[in-house]
Amino acid sequence: MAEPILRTEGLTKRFGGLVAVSDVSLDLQVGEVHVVIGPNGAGKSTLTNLLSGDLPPSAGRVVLEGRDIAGLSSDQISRMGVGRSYQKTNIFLPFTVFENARLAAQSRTPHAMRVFGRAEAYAEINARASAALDAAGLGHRAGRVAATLSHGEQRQLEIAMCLATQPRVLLLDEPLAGMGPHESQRMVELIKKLTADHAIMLIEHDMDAVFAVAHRLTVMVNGEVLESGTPEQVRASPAVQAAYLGGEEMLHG
Amino acid sequence: MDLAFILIQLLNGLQYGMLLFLVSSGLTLVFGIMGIINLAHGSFYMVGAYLAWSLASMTGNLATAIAIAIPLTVVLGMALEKLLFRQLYTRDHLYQVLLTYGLILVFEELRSIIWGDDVHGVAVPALLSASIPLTDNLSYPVYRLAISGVCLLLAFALYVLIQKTRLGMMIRAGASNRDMVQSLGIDIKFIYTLVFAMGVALAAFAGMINAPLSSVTPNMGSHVLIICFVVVVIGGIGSVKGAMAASLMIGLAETFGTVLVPEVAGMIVYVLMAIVLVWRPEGLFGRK
Amino acid sequence: MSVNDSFDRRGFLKGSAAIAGAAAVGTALPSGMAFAQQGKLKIGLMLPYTGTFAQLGVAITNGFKLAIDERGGKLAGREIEFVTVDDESNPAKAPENVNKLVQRDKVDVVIGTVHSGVVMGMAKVLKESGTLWINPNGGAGAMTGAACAPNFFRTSFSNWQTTHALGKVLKAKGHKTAVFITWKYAAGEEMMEGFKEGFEKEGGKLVKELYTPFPQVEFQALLTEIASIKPDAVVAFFAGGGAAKFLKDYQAAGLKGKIPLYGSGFLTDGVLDAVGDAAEGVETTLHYADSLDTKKDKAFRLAYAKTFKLQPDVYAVQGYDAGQLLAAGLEAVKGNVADKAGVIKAMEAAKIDSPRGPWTLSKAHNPVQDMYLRKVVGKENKSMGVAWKGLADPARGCKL
Amino acid sequence: MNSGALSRWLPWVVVGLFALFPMLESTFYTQLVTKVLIMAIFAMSLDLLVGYTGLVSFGHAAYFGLAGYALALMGPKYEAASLWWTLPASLGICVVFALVTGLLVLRTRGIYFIMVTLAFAQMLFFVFHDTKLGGGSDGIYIYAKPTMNLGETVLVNLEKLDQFYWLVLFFTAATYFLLRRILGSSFGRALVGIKVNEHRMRALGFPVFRYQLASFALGGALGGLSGYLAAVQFGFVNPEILSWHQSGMVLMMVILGGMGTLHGAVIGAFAFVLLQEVLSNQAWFGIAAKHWQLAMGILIMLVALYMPQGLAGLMNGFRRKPQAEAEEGADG
Repeated sequence: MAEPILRTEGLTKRFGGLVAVSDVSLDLQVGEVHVVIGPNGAGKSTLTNLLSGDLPPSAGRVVLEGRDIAGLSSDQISRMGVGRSYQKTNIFLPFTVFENARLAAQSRTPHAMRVFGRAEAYAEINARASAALDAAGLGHRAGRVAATLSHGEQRQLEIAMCLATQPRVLLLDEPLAGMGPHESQRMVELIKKLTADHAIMLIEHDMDAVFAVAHRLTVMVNGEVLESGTPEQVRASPAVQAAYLGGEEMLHG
Repeated sequence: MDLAFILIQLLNGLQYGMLLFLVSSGLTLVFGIMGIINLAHGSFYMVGAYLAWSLASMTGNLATAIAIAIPLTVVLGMALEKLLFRQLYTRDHLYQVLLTYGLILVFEELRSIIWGDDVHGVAVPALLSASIPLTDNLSYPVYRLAISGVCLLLAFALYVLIQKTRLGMMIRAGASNRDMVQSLGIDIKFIYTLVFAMGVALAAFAGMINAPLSSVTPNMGSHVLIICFVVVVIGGIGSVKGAMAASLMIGLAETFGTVLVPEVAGMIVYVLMAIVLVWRPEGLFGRK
Repeated sequence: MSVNDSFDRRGFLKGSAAIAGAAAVGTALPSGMAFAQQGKLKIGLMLPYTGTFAQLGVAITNGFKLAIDERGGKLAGREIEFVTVDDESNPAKAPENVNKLVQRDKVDVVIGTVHSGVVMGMAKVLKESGTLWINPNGGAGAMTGAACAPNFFRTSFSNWQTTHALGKVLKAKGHKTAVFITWKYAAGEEMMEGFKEGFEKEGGKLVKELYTPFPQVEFQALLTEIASIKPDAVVAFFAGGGAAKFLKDYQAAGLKGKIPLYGSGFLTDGVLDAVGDAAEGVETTLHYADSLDTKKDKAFRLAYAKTFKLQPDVYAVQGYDAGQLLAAGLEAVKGNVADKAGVIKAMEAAKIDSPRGPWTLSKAHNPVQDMYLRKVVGKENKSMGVAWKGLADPARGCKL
Repeated sequence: MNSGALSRWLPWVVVGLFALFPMLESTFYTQLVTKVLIMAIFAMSLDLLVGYTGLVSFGHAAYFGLAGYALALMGPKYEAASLWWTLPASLGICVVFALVTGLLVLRTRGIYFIMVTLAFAQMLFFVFHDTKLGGGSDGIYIYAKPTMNLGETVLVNLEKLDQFYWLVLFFTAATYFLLRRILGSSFGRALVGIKVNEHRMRALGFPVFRYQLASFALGGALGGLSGYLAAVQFGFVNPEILSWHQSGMVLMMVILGGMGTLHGAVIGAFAFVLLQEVLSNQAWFGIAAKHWQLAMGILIMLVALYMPQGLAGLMNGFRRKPQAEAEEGADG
């Protein structure tokens, strides 16, 4: 097994007396989709926030390529190559689709703080933004104001912005939420395509999609890891079966 | 300064703090719970004082004047909420700043037209006009102590109202999530009208019972406005407890500041606010 | 106080040059010509009509207009056109506001204002324009001190004057130590200086200067300090609402009757209705008092009350005298206001028969006037006689 | 791209027309418009913070006053100081003040930010009001206007009204075009991004704090520029120029004109002054003019209620959302 690009050790987050994430250790590797599932309130989104730096962990380590990044701010972690999408669409609604992607692309260049040149004058930023939009299947919408997109398209834009920052680790928080079957299918294809050169952590409820893309599966309950392994191992796990009273349908919970 | 005088200054500071709480309590509600930046808070305070003065000179009795004036200010508050503020809840805070800035000008001019530009005094009610001797030459006015008492009562009542009653629960829920409360079938519009009217009435009430102490003057509102914001912000938005703590802190800081470092006394409150907010950006008792 | 420093030489010369030029034009005209048929005389009133000092602005305007009405609505035979600007007592807008009168309306004379800071802003502009200026209130020392100019006149007082005579008064009462309490701002500090100088000259000792930030009206801490210092007397300057509150607090703290309270006259002016008996017996010095019982004062008060349905106050007197002073200046040149040097000369020499008693101008164009000792009796600032005959401001730094 | 061409050329035309103004030979109106242009710089500098970076500062007068006092206190007392060093030095002081306070205030958000900026401005107010440093509450004079010489030649004579007018117009136009340029740049786009969705900007890897601090410092410097010019114009500074009323007034100008549009800030400055001039005009309103603030207050309330995009929005006939407008405005 190759060295994981990102791993956590005993990652814990407490909110007052509530333990939202408890002693979670997992790893992500390039070429692999690591899916985290579990019922609502299991701590999946909190886990994502800990990895992306949106929240500081209470205890434990987050190691990115050998460096402990726990407690760094989200922009620092982002610049280290960890990109994330949000469960609730989190884009710049008043801007055009292209500007959304362009801003994301801009964050990765030394031009970012340039004060005089026109923002659109940087070919490589524009190219990266366009590429990200194309990859997410939004190339034809570039000129639209983001607020006017359909829900599914906004989810795609969310991913496109994430891609435009050229991350090596992708943290995708329920990218399929609220999507129609056709859009979902396209997203699954996109995730598969991205797997080759990204390490992906995916949080998802749609089990068809989960089993379509997952290389590894982690089940979280009450902030703890219940089981982790290949999809087959997890499916066979007595603990998971017990917790979910034996039906994989229940995993939708 | 000997110990006795240090203790008296301590009393002064605490008493002044109570007064500040009284004056800012209405703002705690409107600003803290409804999230409205109300620059006209000082104007309501002024309106209260002028009402107390004009009604007291008509009826000859401050208590009667207050009893008549409070319903008037509640009505004023409800009308303002329904006519003006209601339209701004979903908009940026800046529009509230703009609207209430306009209101200041309007109230100040209406005051000038209705009541003139004179300085007026309201007599301290005879029952409370005594003073308690502290040292050979210094005594403490009973009315000030009475105000402190009213202030404590008010703080307690507000605390109970917000923390312990069903209405308070709805208010708190409405503060954190308007849509959710609405979907529970609670008439959020009515609650907002009510809370705003309470805020106006509290500001005016402060002006009324403070009138015998402070005298009634044009622009008295703008003098208290900023300090009220400081109280609410230091205390933490939406916290009655915080407002009380902040009031007492400011009261003590100003009292001892004026005595010990008069050169920079004017700055002290703001230095205090800056320190608190840099240390705890959400205020002493604010929610993160 | 940097405004106490003298104006730069250049600015000073320029101002003088403007006057000299005007004088040359004036004298070049054939003398004795009647100017009554010239256009209207334009008078600019820059006073507070909104805000804290609105009341004062109105009183001054009334007094000024009364003086003109008494002359048949004309000055030296010339019709009057008034232009008013509300200065809002905002020094930040002062230069801009006075500029309206000087540049836009091209007034012949500017009357204003109440607020010291605004006065300083006006001084800057009027120094350069050389426009005739009569200040009917704002007591900033610099106006007739370091920043004085030939075209600047004041018919009220300098802050220094209002408290200087108190030194003598306190000495006469046998007080050896005193505490001065006021707001921390320029007027308060100037009054403190005026008192300190007067009191120390008499061998008294100002043991402590107490300041509270302007316009803060919470006095409890300082009253406690006064009680612990136990001076022979307390001297205070506050005005308007602050004065009313201070008087009431002083009484409520039990200090009244134990440590006698004195003050600049503004402490008890215009607030007696508001403070009940809290001011009873408080003694102050000012250039005006109630019940002066002179013929001039009686006539003035009657006329004022009849015209405006209001009782006059010291501000009305100052406004009235501004009108009288201007009349004296204009009559000497028969209404030819272009003869600025002539107007100035006549005004400098004028002996104003004021309701407050006769007064003349000092070299620096500030009134040399009697300071009355007044005592609050009932709702009156009753005159107890003259505390200082013909008190003149030292006009430090004025090179006139 | 009709409107694009318009937005490119119109400002130049306006500047050109303004440049002709002193030809009217009205001393008063030249001075008045000078003052309003100075306020326009002030309003634009605040609009950068409020309308583009989402930082609602309620203490912007601090910079206006600080630069004015800097000029008053730095120069030799009775001689003219050179603009070449007093202006950069005054702006430098503003930048330092912005950076130091920015480090602290930018930790807070929303209402707290509004209040902390107010707190720092009030502290400065009391420094100048309560201490003798700057002449106390009566203020201090700047006896001689700064010089602007190149070697022995007088480049601009600030004593001359029209020359000073043109200098102020130059600075107003320069501020406008500079800000337009900056807002169209990568940096400026990031600022607007921060205003719209600060959280997302951070997740995209933008060091948000540094951007805000840079914007805060730039806003402070430009605010200082306006304060410096205002101090030069009348040669008088008073603590009132950094009071919260002054901060409130410039905020009114920005909102009245239309937040997030640079030309809106300019329009707001003109409208505000004009309104006051008209409403307090006794020749037109007689006795009622005494209560001009009543009419002013009602108008302000109407704007708050019914013209959320301010006067600039009114001109655009509510066609576009302010943000879309902001981006177009950034063309150029």
